Order: sequence, then C-alpha cells, then structure tokens
Amino acid sequence: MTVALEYYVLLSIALFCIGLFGVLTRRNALMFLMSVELMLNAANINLIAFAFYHGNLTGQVFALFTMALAAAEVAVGLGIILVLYRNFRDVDVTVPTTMRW
Amino acid sequence: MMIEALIAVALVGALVTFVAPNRIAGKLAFAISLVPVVLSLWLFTAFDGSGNALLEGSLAFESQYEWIQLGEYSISWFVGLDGISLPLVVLTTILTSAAIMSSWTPIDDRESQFYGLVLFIEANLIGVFAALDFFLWFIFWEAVLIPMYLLIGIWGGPRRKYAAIKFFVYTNVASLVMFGAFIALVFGLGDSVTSFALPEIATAMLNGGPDGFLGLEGTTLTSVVFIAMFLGFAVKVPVVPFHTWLPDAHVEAPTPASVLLAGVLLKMGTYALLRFNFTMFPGQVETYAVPIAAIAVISVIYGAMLALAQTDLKRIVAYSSVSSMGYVILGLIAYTQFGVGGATFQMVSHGFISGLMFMAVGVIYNATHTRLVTDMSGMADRMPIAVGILIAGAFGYMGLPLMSGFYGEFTIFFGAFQADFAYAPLFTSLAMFGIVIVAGYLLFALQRTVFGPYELETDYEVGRAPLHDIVPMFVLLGIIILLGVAPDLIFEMITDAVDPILSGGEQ
Amino acid sequence: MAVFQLPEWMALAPALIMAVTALALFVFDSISPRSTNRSLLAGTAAAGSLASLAVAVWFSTAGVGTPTIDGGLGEIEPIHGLVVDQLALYFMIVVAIVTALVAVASYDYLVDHAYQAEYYSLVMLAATGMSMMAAANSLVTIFIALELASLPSYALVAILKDNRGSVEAGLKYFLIGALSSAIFVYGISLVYGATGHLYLADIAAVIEAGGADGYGSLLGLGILMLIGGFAYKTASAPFHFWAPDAYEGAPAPISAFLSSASKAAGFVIAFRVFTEAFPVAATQELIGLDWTIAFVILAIVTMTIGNFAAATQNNVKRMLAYSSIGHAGYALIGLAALSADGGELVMGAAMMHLLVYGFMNTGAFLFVALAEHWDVGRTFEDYNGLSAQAPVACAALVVFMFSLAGVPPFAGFWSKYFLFTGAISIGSTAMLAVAAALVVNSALSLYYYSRLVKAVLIEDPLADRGALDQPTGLYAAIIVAAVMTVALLAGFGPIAEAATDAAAAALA
Amino acid sequence: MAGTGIFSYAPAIALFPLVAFVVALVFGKYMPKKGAIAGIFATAGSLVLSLAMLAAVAGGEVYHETIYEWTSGAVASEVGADGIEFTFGILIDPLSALMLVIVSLVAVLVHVFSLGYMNAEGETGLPRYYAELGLFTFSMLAFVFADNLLMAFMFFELVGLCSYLLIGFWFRTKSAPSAAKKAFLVTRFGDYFFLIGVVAIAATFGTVAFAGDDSFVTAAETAIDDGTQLFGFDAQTWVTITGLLVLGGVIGKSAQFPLHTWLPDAMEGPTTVSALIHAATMVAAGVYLVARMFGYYALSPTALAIIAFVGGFTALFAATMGVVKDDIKQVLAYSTISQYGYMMLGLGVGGYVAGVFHLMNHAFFKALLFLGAGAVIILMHHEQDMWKMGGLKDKAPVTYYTFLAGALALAGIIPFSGFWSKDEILYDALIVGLEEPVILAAYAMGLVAVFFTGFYTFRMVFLTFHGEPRSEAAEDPHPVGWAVKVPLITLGVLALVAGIANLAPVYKLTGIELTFLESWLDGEYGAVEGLTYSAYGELLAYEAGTIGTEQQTVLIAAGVSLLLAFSGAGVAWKLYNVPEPSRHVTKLGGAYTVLRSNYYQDEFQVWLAEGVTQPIARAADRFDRTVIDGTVNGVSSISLFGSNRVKRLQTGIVTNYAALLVAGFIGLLLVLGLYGGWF
Repeated sequence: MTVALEYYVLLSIALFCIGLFGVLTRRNALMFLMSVELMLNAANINLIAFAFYHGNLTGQVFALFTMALAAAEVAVGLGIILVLYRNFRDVDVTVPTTMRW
Repeated sequence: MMIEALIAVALVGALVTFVAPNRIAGKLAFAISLVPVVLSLWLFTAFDGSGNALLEGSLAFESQYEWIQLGEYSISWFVGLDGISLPLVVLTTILTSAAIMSSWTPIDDRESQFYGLVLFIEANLIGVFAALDFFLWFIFWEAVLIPMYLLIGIWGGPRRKYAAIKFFVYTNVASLVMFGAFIALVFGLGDSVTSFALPEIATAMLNGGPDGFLGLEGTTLTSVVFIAMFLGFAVKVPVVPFHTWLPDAHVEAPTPASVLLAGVLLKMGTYALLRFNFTMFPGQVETYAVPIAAIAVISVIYGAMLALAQTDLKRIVAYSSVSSMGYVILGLIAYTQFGVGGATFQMVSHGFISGLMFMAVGVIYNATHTRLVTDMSGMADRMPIAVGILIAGAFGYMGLPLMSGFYGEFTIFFGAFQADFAYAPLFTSLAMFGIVIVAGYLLFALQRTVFGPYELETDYEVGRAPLHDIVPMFVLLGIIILLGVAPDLIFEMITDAVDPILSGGEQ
Repeated sequence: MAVFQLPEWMALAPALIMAVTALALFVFDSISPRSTNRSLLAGTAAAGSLASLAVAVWFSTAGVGTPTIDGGLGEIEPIHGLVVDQLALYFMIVVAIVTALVAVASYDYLVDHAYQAEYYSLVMLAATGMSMMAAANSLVTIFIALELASLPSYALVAILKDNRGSVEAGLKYFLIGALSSAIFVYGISLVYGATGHLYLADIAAVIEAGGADGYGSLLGLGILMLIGGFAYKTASAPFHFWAPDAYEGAPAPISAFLSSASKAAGFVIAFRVFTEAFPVAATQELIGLDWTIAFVILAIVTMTIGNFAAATQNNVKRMLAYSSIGHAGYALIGLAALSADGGELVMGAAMMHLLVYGFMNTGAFLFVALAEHWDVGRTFEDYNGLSAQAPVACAALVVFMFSLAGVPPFAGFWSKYFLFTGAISIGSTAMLAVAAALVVNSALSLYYYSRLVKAVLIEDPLADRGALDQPTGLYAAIIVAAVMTVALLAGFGPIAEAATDAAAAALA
Repeated sequence: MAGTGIFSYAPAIALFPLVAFVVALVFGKYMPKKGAIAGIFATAGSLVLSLAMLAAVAGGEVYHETIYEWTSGAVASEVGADGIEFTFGILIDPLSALMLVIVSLVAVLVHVFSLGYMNAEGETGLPRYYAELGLFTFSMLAFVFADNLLMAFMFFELVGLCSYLLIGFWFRTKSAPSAAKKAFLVTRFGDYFFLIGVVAIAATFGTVAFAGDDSFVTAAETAIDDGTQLFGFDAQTWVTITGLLVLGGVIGKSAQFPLHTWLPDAMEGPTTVSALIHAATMVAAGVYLVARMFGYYALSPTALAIIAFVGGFTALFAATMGVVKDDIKQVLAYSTISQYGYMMLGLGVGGYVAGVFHLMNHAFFKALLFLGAGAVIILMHHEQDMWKMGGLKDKAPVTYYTFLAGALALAGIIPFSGFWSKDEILYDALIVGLEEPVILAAYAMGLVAVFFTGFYTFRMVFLTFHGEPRSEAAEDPHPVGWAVKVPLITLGVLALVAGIANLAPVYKLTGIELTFLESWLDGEYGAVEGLTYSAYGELLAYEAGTIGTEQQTVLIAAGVSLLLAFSGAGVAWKLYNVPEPSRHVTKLGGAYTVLRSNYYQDEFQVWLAEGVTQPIARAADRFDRTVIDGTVNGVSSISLFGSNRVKRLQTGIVTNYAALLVAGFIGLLLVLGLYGGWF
C-alpha cells in the first residue's frame, strides 16, 4: 500500500519547521548548522515524494545534488566555525556582535 | 557647432584649470573665460534665428545628434538658440568672467579647484539655456548642482556646510518632482511624441495635449503636471514659500558663487518656467493665472519685507532677489508681449544688477571682513569708487530709469496691468509697491553703511579696493546702463521669440 | 563572424574561462601554497576575467542570443539547463568587469597576506558560479550555480582568519546564507511539486497548460520561497540582514565583489526565473495574485531600509553597505514592473543600473580598500581632508558618490533616472508608489553621499596623518572605474540598447 | 536728429549739462575750480539755447519731434490701439520754452553762486558736487521738454536721484544722509502712484504722448465723448482715477500735504542746492507736470477740485508752520511748500496762466531768497539760527536789499512780482469759488495764508537784518564776493519786475493789454494745437461768478489779499523790528508746540516707518525663520531620526537576523496570502 502524497508534504513541512525552530533558538553554531540540514532534508523529502508522484526522476536527481551541496556547505561552515572559535574562544553565534546598527 | 564650441571651451578650460598650479589659476581661468565671452558676443551679432525655439521657430546655431534610444523614445544631443536663450547665454559668459576676476582678491586657497569649478558651472549653465532635448537639458540642469555645492561648501562662510547641503538636497528634490511630472506628461502624450525633443513635445501639447494617463483624464493630467512642474521650478526660482535655501546659500557662499547664484542660477528657474509651463500649458496658465499672480505678489512684498528686517548686506540682497523674481513671475503670468518679454528682459537685467550688487558687497567685505550693517558706517569715506558703484547698483535695483532694472520692471508692470486675468490691474498695483519697499531697505542699508562718520567694528585697515575688483563692476554697470538706454538691443529678439508663445504656436 | 564555426559548448566560454583560471590558480596553489608572487597571481586572475569579458563582449556583439530575424544567431543552449543569450552575456560582462577590477585591486590589498593563490582561485570560482547563474535556465542549474557562487564567497569573506571582523562577517554571511538556501531549495521543491518540472520553460508550459491546477497555494508558497532566495543573493529585504555586517567585515575588495557582481548575479536569476517560468497572467490564474506585487513591496521596503539606515552611519564601509541595499531596492523596480507592458523598458533600466553599479559601487568600495591600505581609519571623520593628500583618488571618489546619488554628469544618472522614468511609464498606482519612494530615498541618499564628499573635500585634513603612498593596482582599478563612470554618460547608448534588447528578448 | 532751424539743437539744451556731469566726474579733480567752470559753461550754453528757443517760439514756431525710440511693442489697450511706442521726444511750446529758460537761468546763477559758496569755503568733494549739479540740470531740462508721460516720469525719477545725492552731499554727517533718504523715500511713495498712473494711462490709451492727435489727452476726450467703458469704469471716472494717480507723484515732488515732510529736512543740503532744487526747479516739476498735462485734468472736475483743495490747504498749513521756525532755511522751506500750494490752487481752479505765472515768479524770488540766505550763512560763518543774527542790514547792504526784494515779492506786496501772480491765483479761485463751495474753502485758506506769509517773511527779514547783532559772528560778518552778489542782483531785479509779464488786474481795470504771459500761453505767438489756455478753457467745466461787476471783484480780491499781506507784515514789524526782539512764545500758547513740531507730521511718518513697517518686517522674518524654514529643517531632522530608528534593526546578533528574516518572510506571506486569498 502507498502513503498519500499529503502525508509526505506534511512530514516535510514539519521537518522544515523543526529546523527553522532550531535555527531561531539554538545559539550553538553547530546546532544551527544541523537545523539548516534538517530544513534541506525537508526539501529533499518533498523532492523525492513529488518525483514519485509526478513519475519523473528529476526530483530525485536534484535531491542528490542537494545532499552534495549540503555537504559542501557544511564543510565551508565548519571551517568558518573553526576560525570563529579561534577568534572568539566560543562557538556561540550570538557572541560576535562587534558590527551592528 | 558654435554652441558645442562654447561649452567645450568652458569644459576643457575647467580641466586645464584643475591641473594648473594655484598661483596662476585665477589669471588663467579669466583668460580662458574670455573666449566664451567673445564667442557668445559673436553669436549675439551673428544671431539669425527667429521665432520660438519650441514652437517651430528657426533656430540659430542648431545641431542635433541621436544619442540614446529608450524604448520608443529617442534621446538626442539637441542644442540651439532663440531670442530668449541667447541673451541668457551672453549673460552667463560675461557674468562668469566678471565673477572670476572679482574672486582674485577673496579666494586664496585651492584656487585651481575653485576656478575650475566656476568654469565647469559656466559650461553647464550655457548648456541649460541651449539644450532643446529634455534629458540633455536636465543633465545640464542637475550638473550645475555639484560645482555650486562644492563652491559653497569649500570656500563658504562659517555655516557653509549646512547651507551647501540644504541647497543641494532641496533643489534636487524639486528637480525630481518636476522630472517625474514631465515624464508622466510625455508618456501621457502617447504616440504623438517619439523623442524627448522639447519642440516635438511642445507641439504635441499645443495640438491637443495628452489623452489621459495614470488613470487621469487628459486635462486633469495636464493640470497636475503643470502644478507639479511649477512647484519644482518654484524652488529653483525661488518663489515664496520655497525660498529659504536662498538666503542661507547666499550668505555663506563666496562672492563669485553668490554672483553666479543670483545672477544666473535663479534665472534657470524662471527660464524653465517660461520654456515649460508657460510655453506648453497655455490652458493651465489661463486657469491658474490668479493664484500664480497672487504668489508673485506675495513673493514681491513678502521678500521685500524680509529684506527690510535684515542686517547682513548679503541677506538683504538675497531676499531682494526673491522679491525681484516675484516680478518675473508676475510678468510671465501676465501672458502679454510686454509681460513675458519684460520678464525675460528682467531675468537678464536682474542677472547683471544682482551680480553687481554682490560684487560691490564682496569688495566691501574683502576690506572690512564684515557684512553687518551695524558693524560699519561711512565706508564712502575710505573706498569712494567701490561705494559709488554700490550706490549705482542699489539705484539700479530700485529701478532707476535709464538703467536696465527700470525697463524690466516697467515693461512687466505695463504688461501685467493689461493682462486678461481677473483684477490684473489690482495685482499689478500691489506688486508695484515693491518699488517703495526696495528703496526703503536699500537706502536704509546705504545710510547705515556707506554714509555717516567712518566707523568700523572689525579691526582691519580699510584701503581703496584694488583695480581688478573695480573693473568687472564697471563693466557690469556699463552694461546695465546700456541696456537701460537701449533695451531694444535684446528686447526685440526676446519679443520675437515670445510672440509665438502668446499666439499659441502660430508664427 | 567566427562564432559560427565554434562548437556549441564554446558558447559558455566566458564562464569556462573563469573556471579554467580558477583551476589553474588551484594547481599553482597546490604546488606552492606559500607563494607570494602577487603580480603573477593577480595577473592571472585579471587576465582570466578580462579574457572572459572580451569573449562575452565578442559574443554579444556577434549577435548571440538576438532573435535570428535580426541577423542574430539566436540563443544557444549547449547543455540542457544552461542557455547563452543576450541576458546571460550581459550579466557575464558585468561579472567579468567587476572580477577584473577586484583582481587588479587585490594586488595591493593582499600585500603580506599569507595564502594569496587560494584567495584568487576562490574569487575566480565565485565568478564562475556567477557567470553560470547568468546562463542557468533550470532550477537545478540555478541552485548549483548559486551555491557555486556562494560557498567561495563565504570563505572569501572570512579569509582574514585572524581578523575578528572578517570572521564575524563570514559567520553571519554563512549562517544567513545557509538558512536562505534551505528556504530556496524548499521553494524549489514546492514548485517542482506543483508543476513536476525544474526546467523553467517546462514549468511555464505546465502553468499555462493548467497542469498545475489545484496546487495554487503550493506554487504560491514556492514562488515566495524562491523570491526569498533571490532576495538573499541580491541583499534585498527581508533577507538583507547579512549584508551590512558582511560587507563591513569582509576585505574591502570582497565587499566590492559581493555587492556588485554577486548582486547582479542574483538579479539575473531572478529575471530569468520570473520572465521564463512564471508567466504573470497564467500564474495569477493559478495562485490568485500577481507576484509582481511582492516585488513592489520588496522594492519599496528595501530602498527605504537601505537608504534610511545609511543616512546616519559613521563607518564609511557600512554606509556603502547600506547604500548597496538601497540600490538593490532600485533594481527591484525592474522586477516589479514585469507584469505590465513596457516592462522590458524598466527591466532594461534595472540591468543598466546593475552594469553602471558594477563600476561606481566597485570603485567606491575599492576606495575604502585604498583607505584600509593606507590605514587611515574607517569613519567619516578619519577621511577628513583626504583630498589634500590624494587628490586623484578623491576626485574618483567624488565621481562615485555623485554617480551613486544619480547626479549628472555621471553614468549613475542615466540608470537611476531611467528606472524612475520606467516606473512612471508603467503608470500603475503601485509603480507610482515606487516612484514616490524613489524620490524620497534619493533625496536622503543625496544627503549621505554628499556627506562623504564633504568629508574628503570640505573638511580640514587631520593633522596627524602620515604620507599616503599610491598603490598601483588599487589606483589603476579605481581610476578605470571612475573613468568608465564618467565616460558611460556619453557612451550610454549601446548599453541602453543592449539592456533593453536583452530584456525584450527575455520577455518575448 | 530731425528738426528745423534752431530747434535741431534742442537736445543740446539737456546734453550740455550731461557733458558737464561726465567732465566734472572724471576730470573734476584736475580742473581749476573743480569742475565749476564746466558746469557754468554748460548751463550758460543751455540758457542761450533756451532763450533761442523762446525767441523761436515767439516767432511762431513750435517743435515736437521724436528723437529716439526707446522701445515698442504690442498692447491690448482699451481704446483699440494695438501697438505702442515708448520714445524720447522733445516738445517745445510756450510752456516748456518758458520753463527751460527759468531752469537754465537759475542753474547758471546757482553755479556761479556756488563758486562763492562752495569753492571759496574750501569744501571737499567739489567734483562730485558739480557733477551732481550737472546731472540734475540735465535731468531737469530733459524733464521739461519731455513730449510724453513716460519720458517725463523717467527724468522725474532722475531728478529725485540727484536731489538724494545732493541733499546727502555732506555724507560724513549723520543728519544729511538721513534727510536724503527721507526725501527720496517720501517722493518715491508719491512716484509709486505716479508710475501706476503712467502704466494705467499707457495701458488704457495705448499712448503716452502729451501733444498731438495721438496724445492720451485727445484719446481720453474721445473716450469720454463716446462714453467708453475703461477697465470697468466709465471714462470720466477712469480719467479721474488715473489723473489722481499721477497727482501722487506731483504731491510728492512738489511737497504738497501730506507728502511735504521731506522738504524741510532737505535743507540739510548745501544752500545752493536748496535754491536750485528745493525752491526753483525740482519742486516745481510737480506743478509743471500738472500744467503740462493740464488738458487731461481739465477733463475731470473732481481731480481739479482735489488739486485746488490740496493746494489751498497746503498753502495755509505750511505757512502756519513757517511762523515759528528759527532756522532761516527752515522758514524758507515752509514758505516754499506754501507757495507751491498756491500754484496748485491756481491750476486747480483752472487758473492755468496764473499758476504758471506764479511758478515763474516764485522760481525767481525763492531762488533769490535762498541764495540770499546762503549769503547770510556765509556772513554768519555757517550759522543758520536767526536768533543769533540781527543787524546785518548795514554790514551787507547788497544782500539786504536783494533779500528784501525777494521778501516783498514773497509776501505779495505790490508791485513786486509775487503780488501779481498770487493775486491772480486768488482772483481765479474766488470767481470759481463763488460757484463751487469746495473751491471757496480752498480760496479762503489761501487768503488766510497770505497773512501768515506776510508775517513769517518779515519776521525773517527783521530777525536777520534788523535790530542789534545777537552774536559775535553777526558782529563782524565774513565778506562775500562778486560770485555771490551777481546772482543776487540779477534775481533781485527779476523779483521786482517779473510781474510785468502779466498784469491781469491792470488789464481788467483799465483794458491796457499788459498780459503777455496769458497771450503767450494762449499761443498767440505760437503753440502746439490743443495745448493752449483757451483750449483748456473749453474743456473746463467751471462756472465763474463775480461780486458785482468784474472790476469790483478784481479790486476786492486784490484789496483783501494786499490788506492781509500788509497786516501780516505789520504784526511782524511790531513784534520783531526792535533792537532786542523776544520769541513771543506765550502769545501762541498751546498752538506753539503744535506748530514747532509741524503738527506731528514727521512723528507720524516716523511712526509709520518704525512703529508699523519695521515690526511687520521683523514679524515676517521671525515667521520665515521659524515656521517656513523650520518646516524645511524639520523634514530633514525627522528623516535622520527615522534613520536612527531603522538602523537599530541591525542588532548585530545573527539569531535576531534569522528571526527578523523569518518574520519578514511570514509578513510578506501573510500580506500576499490575504491579497491572493490563499487562506
């Protein structure tokens, strides 16, 4: 038996919102990053579900691209977090506020 | 190509002066500025145009090149002169030379930049009067702001920064409003125009005008645009209540900048009013005659009253410029040959006279380092010639017969008195009371400053003014008297260009 | 034209050249990472971007992308998802110009900086991504190109590893970037869900064929999320928050690079997507509203936030950052006008603005780079009276400022007033509101731009300031930018033509 | 310059002094006598030419020629003319020829006198002085032979300028510049109405010419006959209005009530200037203008009545003030105002000849009196207070007797010139007054003024020349030279005999033709058609009555005025012709203070200027700085305040950015959602 499309969408939306919640609440850079990953994966769920629904592979292929890029993004992100830690002795994203207004 | 040459000389001259050493910049700039004077005088003698530039008149020294294609509309380099613009060009060139010479004494810092900017202004001013394509005209119109901003800002008085930025932003906003309104009009005209060439637009306006735009009826649109453009120009003129930038700018600006500001920049506003509002919107001119006349009268009287309350010589002259510009508006709204022609004449005349006044005040300031009426007395005792010229200029300002001021004012009054709009004679008579008030504050100022026993608050040794301060003033005075005695020198070509406006385009 | 003989994939040459240069620099980097042969590195980068520029110009003049009836070659689509047409070439030119200027300027900026090669290679990589964005015409390629441009940019912003500002900037840029791209991808997924396609033309086909009926709100949400992605890239509200901090913290040349090239690239994908994928009328049928409304709102909000926030800044770089937000707002007018006929005029105006902006804004940031190179400080007061010591550079700065303010006789005048003209030419109430906002904002912008002019020209020089050297590269870049800003006033015709044609072709 | 015979030189009459002006201005410093020579020669030349003109006119010729077209253009005038030329033209007819002679004669004499008064006293700035004199003479002569209203106005203004400059000649003092300013301002106020009048007339009739078929007078006449509507009034009213507007200028220049206040102050100028400008010529310009366009006023009884009444009132009003002055020049100043009042009265009652006649005589005897006063001032080492004088009679006989001649003329004692003209005026006033109550009132005032005139004149004479010297200056006066005496004698003779020009009473009583001036002005020798006494007579709407026969009326009129004059003089003799005269202040009681302070006229005008105008100006200024400019600055400060708020959004905390970003996004979503009706 197959699950109706709506459920997939609901799932992805839920995931997206969780991620967003994380982004807004977590002050730890890594948590922030993971939350973004959640949001990306929410998108992936959508893509795959819709690909299945539309019966073409575009979505799935694109999902692969997304994962790859997410990985790359994380790589760069970790680099930045590293220097962040080196400069601010902390990975709290709310610490660096030298530039404002 | 003559006009291009004229502008080019000024521009190149500006660049040359920029890089010239400060020591020689003044002399060099003056030498360069003589070329445009000669050229423009040659244009004046060789002038062969007739009719109005916007209304199928035959232009002098016309030249047009395609420049930019914007959608269906083409923007072109399009210049030419008619009887209205030519005198103003001559005014510009002569006044610039005079201003340059008169700044030899006061300007002692960053000369090359100073004179470069002055020449740069000259180039743009000539452009403003010669341009016949809206965008081209607007470029020159706006480009004047930068050098004037810098002249006031760098070489100005104590509150120069405030005055400069105020002038800059205030007038620029006005330009934006005017620009938007006019663009809306052009699009409102629809297919009847395919370029931003003013003659084409003017013709389209006189052949029926726009057929609705921005969800407005054609006529409504025209009225809205007319009002918006009037407001836009009103700031530049300036008309009460949009005048407050003027006294600040004048008081802070160095003498030559004041000369150009009062002498030519204000004329840009009235010139634009004449070219746009009063040429393209005959219907609205008729509709809004009474309010505009009222504004004119208010400008005259209110400006004069303000001048009456001032103690700073420059402020007095500044406010009196507001007053004089009121006359010009009155003449324009009269919409009679003498009214509009007189207004145009008054632009030129007031250009020379106010220039002369600011120079004379400047010369006194150079010697005394104060402009406060209360700080000095009996200057005639120390600098008789300069004071003599100041007095002559003052009487020119009061409209003394046989000086150009009287001709301008008389023709304006005469033209306005027989205007068609309601109570024209009444409005005229009210405005004419300005000639009493102007005598009031100028004579008061003279009595306090140049007459009476010699006293001076500031501790400076006042000696006679150097020759190169006096010469330009004599030249201007000569021109003022010449124009007062033989006004037809320019009035004939002016009326020739004005008539088509009044006849709604028919030659 | 010789273009005929070339194989199709060569149409991507402008982007490819960038890529090749990037790779070359990578190779060099891996061979001698510590090399500080500045002239070689900067030279390579500059040469690469100039070559890309040359080719792009050649193609576009050769008529690539212009409809064949006009004797053009028509658009070339070497790979499914990448198209080379006038629009693409136009923005490739913009990107190449900015990249070249930045590369030349960096020559001096990176004196005694550790890893030079990686810097240049990252720049070229980002540039490649931006050129690709110009050519991408499928949501896939768009997303990939976008990330290709973004990831190096994050690194570049944070490249001054020991500079807290730089790192902070990098962090903020990155975090907001990540968030935005997540939203963007989610938007893509929704659009895909609604239409079943990622290729713009197909999306449009489906929408017009009514194949997506019933998915209106899904599609609408998707479109909105896409807009979010563009807004991030173009530093438009509400996704602009990263911009001030990132531009302020980043090395000045990178700020220039991001604020000019990256912004332009963001706009090209926006133009591409909204002209090709979402035909206004059909989409309105579907989602119940004209999506240009969104851009109207964004335009007004963005220009207002940008200019107002810029008005009272004390840090020059930050002022420029906000001003660049304001200009994003101006350029958004191009998108806001797409619905109405005559939209190509406005969109063309926006494109012109982005090109001119590529010169004047880059120049302005490069002057900041120069100031940082001189180490005179960052605030307006620190700039006081610089003209006494560096007249030429300050003259250039004055040119940039007035051009940004849209005052003639500088090229900025044309593009700004064409935008204004275009906005009015549409004549709808919404566009009138935009025009009004433009008036108010430009008045304000006049104020703060002239503040900087006042600082360098009018204020008295600071007493305690050492002699200022004249770094060749920075000066060269600044002067070229300034000269172009002036020259384009006279030579604006071709640009206006190219832009309007490209816009018209895209809308056709 | 077109012209016939001698007339082709007419422009030179005015141009000579103009040349003198330039010469004195440029080379005066280097010339002997500092430019006086140039002035004397120029004015002498003008005099000769004027006399030639006079002769030519006597020979039956007149001259009306346009010299130079100033400008021209279209006009939508009410009576059809669709084009108008503003020109400079010369009109030489009996009136202007006569006036030219008067002006140039007095000018010459004053120039000569100046040698003694200015040069001899070693004044500085003499080139300026003579240049300004030259400029004045030029303007005045040009004004006199102007053939159209606008030209007249222009030179009317120019003489105003010269008056300003000359009053302020001693600019290093505080009082002179102030007096000069006042003089110019007050007259300017009058000229304001004058200019409106000029504009109105030009706009109405499309012409400003005085003479000829295309003159505005003719046009007005036809308009009235056709009953045309002009600017919404019927022609008659409009003519009255415009006429009165022009009259504004007249009242200003001729120092008539209420614009008379400047003249006494104008005495701050050198006495020579007072003689030339503020007695003989410039002040006459106003009256002359009325005479010049008399035809126009003749069309409007209302205007004439007003002229007459103003004249009569001023005559009395000024005379009373003259009674209590101590400064010899002040007395003369008020008497001048009063005398011009008579002329206005004369013209107002249609006594065209009488008015002009008095104008001529007054020019001579008042110039004489001023120059005499000048001589006295030299004698007294620049002391002007009469109470410090006395007993000069024997020490300076020439001055005394010439001055006396002038005084007798002024007081109107038969047979001096003043008597004849004044008497004729009063006679004309009387006969008209018998029909018109208003005029009768004017006549009455004029008559009473005669008494005061006699009184103050001889009070002046006695205080100055009779009794004992009351100061050491008066003990040994400074001698005066020929340059002073020659003009005095010349004018003294004229003051005595000028009356012969028109002995109207004699004619009326005996029938002996002794009315040269009348026939002269009536064009029996030569005149421009329409500008003659009889022509005006036809236009005039006055009825004339008599008391008994005409002869009786003449006798009564003359008798009464003579009686009053003598009684006035007698009272003065009684009070002041004593060795040690006292002020007799108490006799006047409260009136004294009122008169001393000139009926508070000056206070009133000062109050107008400082109590009304200046506060308004200051208020306007405050309004401008606070409200109008405040709005401008307010806008900018509001934007900057907004800016400060907006940039606070950027908290610097990246999480807030994310939050705001999402909030903004959701906000957009809601807006669009509601707009698009998604939920």
